[in-house]
Amino acid sequence: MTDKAGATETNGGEELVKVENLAIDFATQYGSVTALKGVSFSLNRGEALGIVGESGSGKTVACRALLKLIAGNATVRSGRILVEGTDVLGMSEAELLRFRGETAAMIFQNPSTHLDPIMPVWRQVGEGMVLHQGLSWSQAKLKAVELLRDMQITDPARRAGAYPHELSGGMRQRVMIAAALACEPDILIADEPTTALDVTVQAQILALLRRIRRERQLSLILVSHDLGVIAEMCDRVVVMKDGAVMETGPVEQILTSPRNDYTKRLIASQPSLMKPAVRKTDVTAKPALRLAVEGLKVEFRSAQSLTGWVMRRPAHVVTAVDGVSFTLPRGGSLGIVGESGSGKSTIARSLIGLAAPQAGRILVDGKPIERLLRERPPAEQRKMQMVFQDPFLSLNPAMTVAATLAEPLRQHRLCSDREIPERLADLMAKVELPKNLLERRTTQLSGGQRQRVGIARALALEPEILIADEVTSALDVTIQAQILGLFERLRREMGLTLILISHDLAVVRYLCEQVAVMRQGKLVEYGATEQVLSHPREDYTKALLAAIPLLSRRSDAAE
Amino acid sequence: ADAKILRMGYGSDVLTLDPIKTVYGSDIMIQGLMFARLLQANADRSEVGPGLAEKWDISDDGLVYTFYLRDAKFADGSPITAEDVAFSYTRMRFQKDSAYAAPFQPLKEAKAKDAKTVVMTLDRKFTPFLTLTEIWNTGIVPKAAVEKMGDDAFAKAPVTSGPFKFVDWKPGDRVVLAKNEHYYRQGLPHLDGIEFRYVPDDNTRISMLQAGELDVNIGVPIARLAELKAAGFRADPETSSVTYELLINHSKAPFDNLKFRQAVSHGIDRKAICDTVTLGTGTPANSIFSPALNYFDKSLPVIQRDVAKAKALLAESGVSDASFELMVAAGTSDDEKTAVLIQAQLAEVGITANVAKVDPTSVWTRLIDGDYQSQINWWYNETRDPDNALRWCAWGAGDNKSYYTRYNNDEVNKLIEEGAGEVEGDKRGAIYAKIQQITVDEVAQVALYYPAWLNAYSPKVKDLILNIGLQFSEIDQTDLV
Amino acid sequence: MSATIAGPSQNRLARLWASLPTTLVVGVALTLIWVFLALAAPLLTEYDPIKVDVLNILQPPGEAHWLGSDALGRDIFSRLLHGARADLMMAFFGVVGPIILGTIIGLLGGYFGGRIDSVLMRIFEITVSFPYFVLVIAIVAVLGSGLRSYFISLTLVNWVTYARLVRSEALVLRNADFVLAARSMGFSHVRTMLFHVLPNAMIPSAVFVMTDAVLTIVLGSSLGFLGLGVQPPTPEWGAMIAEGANYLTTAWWIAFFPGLAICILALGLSLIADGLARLLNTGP
Amino acid sequence: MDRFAFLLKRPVQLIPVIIGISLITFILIQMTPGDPVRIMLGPKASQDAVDFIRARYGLDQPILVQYFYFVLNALRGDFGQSIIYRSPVGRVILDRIEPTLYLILYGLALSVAFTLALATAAARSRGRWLDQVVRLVCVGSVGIPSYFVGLMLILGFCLKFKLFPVSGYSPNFFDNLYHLFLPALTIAISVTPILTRNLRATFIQQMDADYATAGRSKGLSEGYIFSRHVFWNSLLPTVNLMGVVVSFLIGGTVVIENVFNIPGMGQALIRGVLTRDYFVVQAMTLVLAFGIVITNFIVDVVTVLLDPRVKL
Ligand SMILES: Nc1ncnc2c1ncn2[C@@H]1O[C@H](COP(=O)(O)OP(=O)(O)OP(=O)(O)O)[C@@H](O)[C@H]1O
Ligand SMILES: Nc1ncnc2c1ncn2[C@@H]1O[C@H](COP(=O)(O)OP(=O)(O)OP(=O)(O)O)[C@@H](O)[C@H]1O
Ligand SMILES: [Mg+2]
Ligand SMILES: [Mg+2]
Repeated sequence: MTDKAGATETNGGEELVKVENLAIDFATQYGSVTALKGVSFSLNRGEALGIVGESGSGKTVACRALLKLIAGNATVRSGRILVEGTDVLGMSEAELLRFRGETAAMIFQNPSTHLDPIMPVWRQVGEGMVLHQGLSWSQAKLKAVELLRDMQITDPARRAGAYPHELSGGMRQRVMIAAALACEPDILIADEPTTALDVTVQAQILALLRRIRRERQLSLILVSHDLGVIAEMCDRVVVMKDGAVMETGPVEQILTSPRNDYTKRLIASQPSLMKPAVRKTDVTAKPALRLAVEGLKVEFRSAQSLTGWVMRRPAHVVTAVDGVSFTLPRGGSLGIVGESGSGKSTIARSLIGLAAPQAGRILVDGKPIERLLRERPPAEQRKMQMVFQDPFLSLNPAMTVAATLAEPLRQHRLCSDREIPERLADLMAKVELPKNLLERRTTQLSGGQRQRVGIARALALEPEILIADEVTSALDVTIQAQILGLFERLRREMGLTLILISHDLAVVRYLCEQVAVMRQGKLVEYGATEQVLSHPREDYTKALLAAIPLLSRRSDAAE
Repeated sequence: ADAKILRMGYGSDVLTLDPIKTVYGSDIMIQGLMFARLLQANADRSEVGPGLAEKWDISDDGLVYTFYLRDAKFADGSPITAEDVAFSYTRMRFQKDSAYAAPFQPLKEAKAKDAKTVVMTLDRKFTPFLTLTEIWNTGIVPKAAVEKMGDDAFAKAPVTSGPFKFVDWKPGDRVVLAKNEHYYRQGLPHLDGIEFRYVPDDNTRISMLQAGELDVNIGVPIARLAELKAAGFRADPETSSVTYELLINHSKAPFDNLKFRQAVSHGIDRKAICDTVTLGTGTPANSIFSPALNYFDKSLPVIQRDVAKAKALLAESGVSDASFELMVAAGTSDDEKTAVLIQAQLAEVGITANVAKVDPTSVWTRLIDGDYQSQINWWYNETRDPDNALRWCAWGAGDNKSYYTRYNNDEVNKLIEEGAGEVEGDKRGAIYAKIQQITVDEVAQVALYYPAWLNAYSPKVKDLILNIGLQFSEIDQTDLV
Repeated sequence: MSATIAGPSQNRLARLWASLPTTLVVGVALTLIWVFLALAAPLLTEYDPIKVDVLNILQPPGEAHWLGSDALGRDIFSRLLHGARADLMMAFFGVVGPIILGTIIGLLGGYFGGRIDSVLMRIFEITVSFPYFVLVIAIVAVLGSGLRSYFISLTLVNWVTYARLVRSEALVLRNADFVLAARSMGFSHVRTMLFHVLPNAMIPSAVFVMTDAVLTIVLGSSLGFLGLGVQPPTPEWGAMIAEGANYLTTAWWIAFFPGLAICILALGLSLIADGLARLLNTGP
Repeated sequence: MDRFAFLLKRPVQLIPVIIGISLITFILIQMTPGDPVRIMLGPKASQDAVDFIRARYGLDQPILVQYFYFVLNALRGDFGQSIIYRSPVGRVILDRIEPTLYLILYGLALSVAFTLALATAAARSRGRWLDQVVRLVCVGSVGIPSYFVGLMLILGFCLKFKLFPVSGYSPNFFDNLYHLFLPALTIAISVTPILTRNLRATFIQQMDADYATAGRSKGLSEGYIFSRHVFWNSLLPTVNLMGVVVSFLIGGTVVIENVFNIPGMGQALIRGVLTRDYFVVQAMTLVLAFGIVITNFIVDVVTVLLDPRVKL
């Protein structure tokens, strides 16, 4: 069947993995869901194969199938997975135990949930060695520490005894890589190994993977939705959509001259490739100052217990935001970037009045506003809206989409009950969601859909200032591009003032005139986007910048 | 041979071992095992005979009783003297916290004349006195020990005078007794000891008997009597002096109305209730007190249910709201059954009885305070003499206001006093017959039926019965084989 | 989303039906059967459940009395059906009070946290460490015996379970983004609490309440000796079991059938709980 | 260690709770109609005798004065006299703590053993018949009153097969393993379904957890993943639930104590309450509360030991 096609795609090297016409269904409460519809691809020894595609296209299912890690409700309808000539899907339980870990190993998208929270990490790294190689636990511990050192974890002997929650996300990912490498597999499957991580950490992990691959002669399958990452890491790439392979070929070729429409769209949507949106309008005419923040300082006190209160014990204090000032004109846009925990979301919260600042003022149209939301008059509450960071957490799971969107309209009496359906339809159209989703519960939506509902909810109140906290991280690149377009339109047409929080400089560069770089609660760099990006002073900014241009460099070169 | 330990199980807990401080069944039974009395009743309690007192005299005016003691010893080996007897009686009669001094009101003084002679002086002629000298709270305790230990300590580890001596008491669990080597009746008791155990659950007590963990099960649910009998246990109904009744509050409407009381009395089918609840082990009641008592009037007819008559009486009574609350102590299934039957029967007469289960302590509080309309209750009498019984249930001048019914008939009160002072049997009989007639006519209480004691004994237990006074009076002759 | 959904998914009702866990369907069916039997009781049997018949006591199951008669000659089948009314009521009202009180306290404590929570938690701890019976007796003594006292005492004691469940959820939810989002749009605390925190915090309680309902019936019968539960002669399963305790070896049917009835109702409610857990936790 | 700082904090938090409990109990029980002295002396006693005794126990004083003396004496370790038993409350309680404690611990030990076995078996054979049977049994057995479980066990094991005694508590530790087996089994039968349902669900949830998948990808066998990862990760919710169950059992064992005739705390408390034996109820309440506090404390310690993330 696909043998011929597969053979032609192989350019040199011995064929190590060969997936043939793999089709997988899942049984769900609604009936069966087809996740893969006859997928074929192959991996050569020593090669790095990238798999890209939108969310839900079957990347993870395909990778897991390589290890026969198939969920209980899944059925393999057809296909074979040949690894060195043996069909993985036909392996017995005992054969699989050898195969997994020794021949092929996997690292997963989310390191926090894929590590056992209550076992010290060295055991999790070492258990494979104990089981497969017959090492004693004490030997395994030594080797685990070695491996952790190899993964560039500082002070590995001490960290080995730590529990996952005591480590940062990057360290956790390294632990997982160490565990995967413990039994020296030939094939490493990395399923979005960096999406959950900070860009700077992402760069380190990718570098680490590159090095390991070189040193250990590993064959690598790397899944990502970020073409930049793929471009940097891989020799060949498979593009997937809707459970099928759209296109396969060497990275250069796919990126520069994609044949498939979807691939073309995918590449066009990469923010790093998008030209900055036009925003020449306001350069000359000095527009009114819309929002000014002066010396904002936010502290968090740990919740005080009754006994603590009685005994007048001081509470533990964290300074999340420390003396931040910036200004924004009407229709202006500010991008806030910075590492995780640097205080980005906290700024957003204190702006809309959810966190009371200890010091500083917030001025809207030149007038200071109340610190706490409930002290502000409703009209003012409405003026400033926020889109929350995590689409899985920011929608009430007990409500339907319609209820979610209608509630603010009703509460603020923005329209009569009769007009509500019309308004809802309008909002849904704005965020490019089909109207029939209105009756669904929010739990029944995909991450991207949820995020757009969150945006629609914020827009429902027709805010003049919109704070968008990492709105695009859960989105497919294609949808991301649409949303960014929407923001830009609103800004242009309605004079919306935008604060965009992100760790993706490419996005910020596309949309924002100004950028602020945060670090440990302080603004370390602040200025016009182009200026900051072209002359970064802070190391952190440099690292962030280093993380974007991977793909553009290649594509620039190609151009 | 193995030690012969008799294991008895009962559903109530022993609360004290001091004879004068209790009126509870569990304690009363224990007292009989531990303390000897001046006189001793025979098995069916029809007569009293010599106990610690070999013989006795009564003065002609009936006011002075002289008892002559035999040679006897307490369990600690010290002799039982007249001093001890006088002490025991004085304590029982005059000590403030004596729980049952009421029947001994006529006793003025108890004195030791010499080491072996006790003289008791009454303030009036009081025929029932002799029979009273064998009830539980007249058990003879050693003066020296009580005074030395103090009441509280004595109540927990008494020095006994009866067939068994005290060994151990675990409150809420068991009392352990051993043969008293100094017991005054030579060669007795046959048993080496007794364990009196508190086993609150009826079914568990039966299971323990069946499993051989108990030899005597005191208080068998009627439903299981036949089964035990079939399995070879001795489980025959034993004569009791209990009267089951509907207590009514004469000071509260509608029971302050004679016709209404009569309507209730005629609306109730005593035989049906008796048969259903006791499954044939009891007899329907015709009198206010039990046939086990002397001078019980057999000739009084059991009031037959007559709905028409009851309805007529109800109409005559003029009671407009013919309904009342019928209180039942929660957790007593026989009482509950009785209440439901009464409710059903009275419903046909047009009287509504609202059954209310109430927790037992609240029941007593409400009875004593007179804060009730009616209640299912029962009582027993310690002796066969009816004086004591009447003072309990129909004497309006007494402390307990005719068993808290507030029934108070001057004529009855007078007759009770008269009966107590009368020596001659026939004359007493006439007085008591009259009282029974009046109380039935006036419906002092609605007596329902006379149940039996229902106990089960392992076939190994020889010669043991529970007498009407809640005493195992033959315990010293009982044996295990 | 890429996945295609197969099967007869056109009709929304059919889809809803298909999405319901089987356990939920079976559980609701079992429970509804009891509701039906309770309502239709007078049509299904000609015996009056409180009519005593002293000539026919302790009859074994047979022609005349399908499930036998009790110690007062009452028909067990009839009492069983009529008893369902009292028991369903007990199951229902026995959990309504606790769930309302517990939810309010748990919600306030969890949502506001801080000092309010500290004070409520001390009340919680006191109640948790408090022997049930002391409270029950006190309430019975003040309010008198019967169902009302039972419900009140259950409320005063059992609220803790719900408070515990709701609070631990609310503690997390109050910082959930969707709650902050609601607040950021200027909704009041009350609205946020009722419409955003509460529906989500109720999920574990909704599951537990089914088990609790069964325990309520069982408890009612075992506290009968305090005068709790329905008053005689009203038929009620727990009381029937207690009445039958002494007849287990001689007239087993008195206690057995009501026992079976409780088990079946318990099964129904537990299955509902099971199904609810699936429906609410995983979501489709 | 920081994570164990709560060990010191708990006693402080305990003070208001203990005061609250004792005050409420005191007022509640004393306000409840019914007079322990009446009960002690019985229905035939005269009012004189009752008044005399009331004065002797100080019951004629105002409640708060009584409470004040109670606290004063309690601080000196004297919890007063049982009115009904006429003995020091301390002794009444001491006699009864041991059987109840033994019974609860024994019952829990059995429950834990059954729960682990059943939940493991069910989870490991998820969806198959064994799992279904376990689930059904657990669901169906919630409604069976423990009185009947006990009675049936007695009828079967004691009377028919004569394997165990009906009743009895002996002061010998090892004897009691035999004597208290059936009552402990009764507890286990009522507790196990609840725990098993919970543990099975957690097991199954955890078997699908990402870290378990990660374990599979490392070539670990199902058995190893279960015993080393899933098992330990699943214990916490069940341990917490067990804390609740124990709180319920403490003082709630009266039915079982009655059926198997064990002289324990449950019986004594009910009796105390029914007879309004003020000081017994008061002291017993405190002892039980203390037991519950200790239970919660143990649950806290176990939680902290089991889960390194937890900070209390
Ligand atoms: N256990 C399962 N049961 C039912 N459907 C499943 C299951 N696992 C995956 N799917 C479905 O299979 C499809 C492919 O999922 P997969 O996880 O492979 O996507 P992906 O390409 O990895 O997406 P992402 O980029 O979001 O990780 C999706 O529609 C998903 O909903
Ligand atoms: N409610 C709170 N109580 C205590 N500390 C808090 C609270 N909210 C935030 N913090 C702390 O304040 C700091 C800044 O947090 P913030 O959420 O603003 O970071 P961020 O820049 O948005 O990070 P991320 O990119 O991960 O979203 C962090 O150290 C965080 O732990
Ligand atoms: Mg994926
Ligand atoms: Mg943030």
